[in-house]
Amino acid sequence: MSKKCLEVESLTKRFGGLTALDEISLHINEAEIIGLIGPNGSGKTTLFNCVTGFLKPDNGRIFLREVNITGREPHKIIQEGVSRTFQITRVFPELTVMENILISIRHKEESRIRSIYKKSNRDEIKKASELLEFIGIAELSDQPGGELSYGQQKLLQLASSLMQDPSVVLLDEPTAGVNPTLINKIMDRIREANEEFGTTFLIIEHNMDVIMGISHRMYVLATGKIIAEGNPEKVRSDPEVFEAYLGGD
Amino acid sequence: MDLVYLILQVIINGILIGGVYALIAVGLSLIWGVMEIVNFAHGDYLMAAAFFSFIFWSYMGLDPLISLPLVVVIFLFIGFGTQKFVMKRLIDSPTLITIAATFALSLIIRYGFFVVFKPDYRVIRDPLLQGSLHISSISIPIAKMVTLLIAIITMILLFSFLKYTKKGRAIRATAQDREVAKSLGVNVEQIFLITWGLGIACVGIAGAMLSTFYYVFPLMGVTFVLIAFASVTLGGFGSVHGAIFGGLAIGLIQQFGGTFVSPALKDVFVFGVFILVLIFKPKGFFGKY
Amino acid sequence: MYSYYIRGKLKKNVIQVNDGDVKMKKEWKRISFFLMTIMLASTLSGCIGEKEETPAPTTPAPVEDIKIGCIWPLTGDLAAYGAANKRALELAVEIINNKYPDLNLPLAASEGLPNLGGAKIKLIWGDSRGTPEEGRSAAEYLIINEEVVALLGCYQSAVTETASLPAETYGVPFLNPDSSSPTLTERGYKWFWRCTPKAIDWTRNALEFYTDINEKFDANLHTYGIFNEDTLWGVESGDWLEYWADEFGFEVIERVQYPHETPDLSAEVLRMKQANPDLVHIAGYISDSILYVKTMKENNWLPKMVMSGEMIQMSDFLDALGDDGNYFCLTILFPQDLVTTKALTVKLNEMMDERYGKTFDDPSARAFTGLFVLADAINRAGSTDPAKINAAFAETNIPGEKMILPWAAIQFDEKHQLKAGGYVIQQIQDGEYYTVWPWELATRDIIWPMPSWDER
Amino acid sequence: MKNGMNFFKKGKWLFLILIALLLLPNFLKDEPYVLHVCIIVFVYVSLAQAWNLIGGYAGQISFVNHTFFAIGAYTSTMLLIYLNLTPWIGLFVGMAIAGCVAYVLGFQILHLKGHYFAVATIAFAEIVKLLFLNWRGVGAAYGLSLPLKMPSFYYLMWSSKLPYYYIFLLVAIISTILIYTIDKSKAGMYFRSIKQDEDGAKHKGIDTRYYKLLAFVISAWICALVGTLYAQYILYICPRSCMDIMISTKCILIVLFGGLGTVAGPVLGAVILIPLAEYTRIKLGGGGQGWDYIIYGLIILVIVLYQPQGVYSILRRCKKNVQKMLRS
Repeated sequence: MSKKCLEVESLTKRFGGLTALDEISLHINEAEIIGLIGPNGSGKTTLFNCVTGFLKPDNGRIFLREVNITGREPHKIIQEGVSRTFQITRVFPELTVMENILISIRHKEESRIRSIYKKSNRDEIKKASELLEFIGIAELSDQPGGELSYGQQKLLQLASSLMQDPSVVLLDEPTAGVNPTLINKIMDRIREANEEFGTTFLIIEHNMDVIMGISHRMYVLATGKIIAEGNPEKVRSDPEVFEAYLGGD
Repeated sequence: MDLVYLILQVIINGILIGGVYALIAVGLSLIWGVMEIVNFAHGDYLMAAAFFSFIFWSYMGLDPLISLPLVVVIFLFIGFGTQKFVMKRLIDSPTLITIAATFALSLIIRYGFFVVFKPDYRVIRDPLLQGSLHISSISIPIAKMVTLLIAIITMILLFSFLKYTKKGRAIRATAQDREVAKSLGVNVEQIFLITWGLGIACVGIAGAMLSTFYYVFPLMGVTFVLIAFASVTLGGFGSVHGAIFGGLAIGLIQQFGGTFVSPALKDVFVFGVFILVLIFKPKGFFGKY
Repeated sequence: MYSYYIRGKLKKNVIQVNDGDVKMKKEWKRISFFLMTIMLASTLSGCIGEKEETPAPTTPAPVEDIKIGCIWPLTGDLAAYGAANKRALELAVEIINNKYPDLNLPLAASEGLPNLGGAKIKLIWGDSRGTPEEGRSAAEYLIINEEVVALLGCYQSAVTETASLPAETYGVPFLNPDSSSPTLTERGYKWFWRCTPKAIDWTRNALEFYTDINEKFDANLHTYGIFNEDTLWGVESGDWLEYWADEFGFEVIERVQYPHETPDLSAEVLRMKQANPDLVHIAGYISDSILYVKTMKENNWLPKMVMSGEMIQMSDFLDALGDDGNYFCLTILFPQDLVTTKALTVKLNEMMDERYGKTFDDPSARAFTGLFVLADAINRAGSTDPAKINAAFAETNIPGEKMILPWAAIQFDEKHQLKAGGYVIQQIQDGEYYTVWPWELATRDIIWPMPSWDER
Repeated sequence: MKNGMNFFKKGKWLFLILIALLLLPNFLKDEPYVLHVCIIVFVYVSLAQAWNLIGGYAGQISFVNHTFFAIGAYTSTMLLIYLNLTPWIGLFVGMAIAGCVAYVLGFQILHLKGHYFAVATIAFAEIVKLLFLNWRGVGAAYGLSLPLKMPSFYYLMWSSKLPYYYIFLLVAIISTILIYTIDKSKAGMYFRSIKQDEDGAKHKGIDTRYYKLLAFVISAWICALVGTLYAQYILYICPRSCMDIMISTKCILIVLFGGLGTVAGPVLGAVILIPLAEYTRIKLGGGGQGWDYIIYGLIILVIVLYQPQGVYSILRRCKKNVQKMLRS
């Protein structure tokens, strides 16, 4: 359990004069669910963008299973096994649900040219259908992604992020804008995925009850710094966290 | 003529023609910036404006300079009409659809004039603005100079409108983020209407001024529209000073390249610089408002 | 494939039925509207087509009409030429098909073509749009679908080049009255005839003119500048001018090639002003010529003489420029003033003016002549058999007095090129075109050198 | 090409159409003009498919396809004139050069978004055209006339139109099958995802730059191939005719008319629009002067305003509705 899956070492990112991330260091062990909380503008999404390569950090290093992935191109990092979802859902509206998932397979460099005549193979389709079953929208698999409801799109995002057997899944507010029953469903799925497949999660979440309930450990980010770390109970009782939230908003 | 005079003359030529390009570009830039529509029919609106000036001149004896306000008002309403009857339906359409729509408009306008006025070359003779100022061996054509002046006035007006009026600020807000503007209670539909009106009115001014020193011909828009695209992108779409900068830069590049290197390749320099700017500074030199 | 896999599980239809109905209604509305528009558009096109196609009502033809295909740029940026030619040719058809005994033109006195039982000429129009491939496809259409007897066209050398290809393939005579590229008759085509001088001729005439000026005025002209546009015609003219300037001992100190229909010519003019040659030749179409004159005036610069091609004889040139157009020279085949001595041309000009409010200019006079040459050949062949027409072409001999153009005669050489036919040089004086060279034909003395802008 | 075969399995009517197309020339022997129109239709089917790949699937609005077309035409023609090399080889050289140009150009400008990419391609196409107009080595404005060597299979020249008909038909079929294959393949899926949300596609681990380049280069290949054959057919090329931006524009309009990002779209569009353009030109071009363009513009405007998915979607919906009616 103590093997590190993702490790971030003194990561710094500045936008002009603003320091969005200030010497952030954190680590995630295999098969852990980590909650990342913090007031708005504390740099959570920036951290995700840095990890996935969409932003180039000014300083610091990122290791994925002890491989340095700092500064690689996004698609390479994602091919290495980091997958993420978005705060506002981002499914491909004109691709079918099935295609939305199939597209998230782990892409291999050497077979790119062959992709112009190869179709998704049986294994991939089987796995995708299983995932659709898993999140419970299998009957919608031929629908265009754009026709799903918001909550279904959230589920679809989750499913497609699991498609490529990721080393770590970064979820950006998986429950934002979703009704309570569906929130429970999503959380169940995350827990299940973690228990059954041993998937590692890093979750940004504003809903405290939800995130406290699911995380093994938590990090609290405020104005680009980690101000607290530990299990939910510890974080909950941390006065600094309380202050950050009150002072932040 | 020694070299200093020559260079001065080239700079003056560049600035003068650049002023024309800027005036053409600013309307394009406005529409492009606010609605994210590249108006491929822009050159044809220009042509239509020049024709209107010509019609006022030949049937009513009004000089283009005098009929300018009339043309501007007419084109303001033509702009409204374009938005109301065509573009309104395409607000959230993909880029390609809007390109095709404006291209279709371009065909209809261009060949509409072609059918009505026949492909003859027309020139407004003896306009108020003619002749040149001669300062030692440098000559400054008056028509182009006044055009530059009017271009500057137009842009100052437009700039102040965008900067200091409520509607102007709403336009800028819409240009920056349509959704946010909507949520702030901006009537986006109305903003689009105003934008099209203003954009087309600007090109109306350009067309009217162009008719004082250029020939009027149904296919003349094609000649200018590519240059206008280049000006807008060079300056950065959606900014008034960007259009001025782009127009002037392109005028100067064209004149320097044409005079000192090769006239046949003058547009190669323009487009070459333009592509380089796109590659290295894709947002142009000035961003949105 | 995966859709098969999933289909087994697909049981629920997800679209709600009520919703679907509304949607469908909307769709049908849309579709029917769309179809209606298309139908409307096609009916519209049908109507216009019919209206335009109805020939002038004449007495029913006793024998079948002789169809002649005409290919000119009727749309596109050279459409002005196409329109002018169309007017001239319609007049020519009118003259051939009806009795005009007072006109001394071939076939004018009789109704139709007498050797073919009075058959009428009918023109079928093809639009080249000014592009080579459209020209070719128009030619093909005319040959195959309209079964034209012969083809006329196409003004631009590049278009003539491709449009004459199908004529050659299918064995249909092709008469070109107005392209000057020398290569056209060098191809050795069997069915291609050209009744106009080549670029090589008028460029030489221009230089001969300057040599004569040097003698007459002791002008000591030496330096030469060429503006030419970057089309086939422009570049070829520029090349020949350069060639002949060399031959005649002039020095080309600046040659400016510019993009056709460019928005601005200041750089070009400035460059020429910088070189400041004695003489400047403009090889450009009318739009650019207008812009040149305006830009030269803006820059307050003129050489001793500016010469242009026949382009500036189009009425648009003076309409556009007014007095600023004065003193420019042009090489021309169809000098109007020279032919005022010709009752025929005066009469034709009147007819033209009456019908269309425009008079003949160079291209339209050439197209006009072309149709008569063609009709004459068909008439002498006495049949519509292309081989016979081709043979008749070789024996064409139309005397000068039976022509609108001031040539000695129309005869073809072994390369199917017009034998005689030179250019004269005109100068614009007081808004009129006057022939000034060759000296013996001059209707007015040349004003030399052209007065600078300040002196006007 | 197993997937390619599915194309034929899909419906027997495709077979019928194919057979009809193969037999058609027998009835049209004496109608070369109709054959010519057919050939132009095939040319535009291929070119529109090429554009469909980069524009309809990958979503990059390219106005530079006619430049690749011209590169193909010029390369093979230059090789034929100066080295007397058969166009069968020139064809591949042209494709290679066009591919390289597309690669270099795409590498530089494919990161541009939407309009910017479109405008950049226009600028590049204009630069190439102007350079060719002034480059004496390739005939400048004179253009290039192909030396007549007909009839000869080796030189790809015939005096009859029939062989051209079959060649262009073949090219049209090949390009359509290629697009069909890509449509059903993984790459097709990636292309479409890039078109819909490029950053999103990147987040799925798709190397968007690579796939956009791939689409661009394949598109350039098809254009160059058609360009070579077109030069052999028309026998004269010059920058003003084969580097005319209208070629690309027509492709765009055809694809848009038929249906963006569908295999059938470009075929439908070309089959309807090209003969319509020819018809209006012949019916109106001579007398109407410009009316044909106006009608063309109106049709496009109506399509764009009321049916932006193109004609194909209408047909598909009609089919669905008919099926529904039959079932009930």
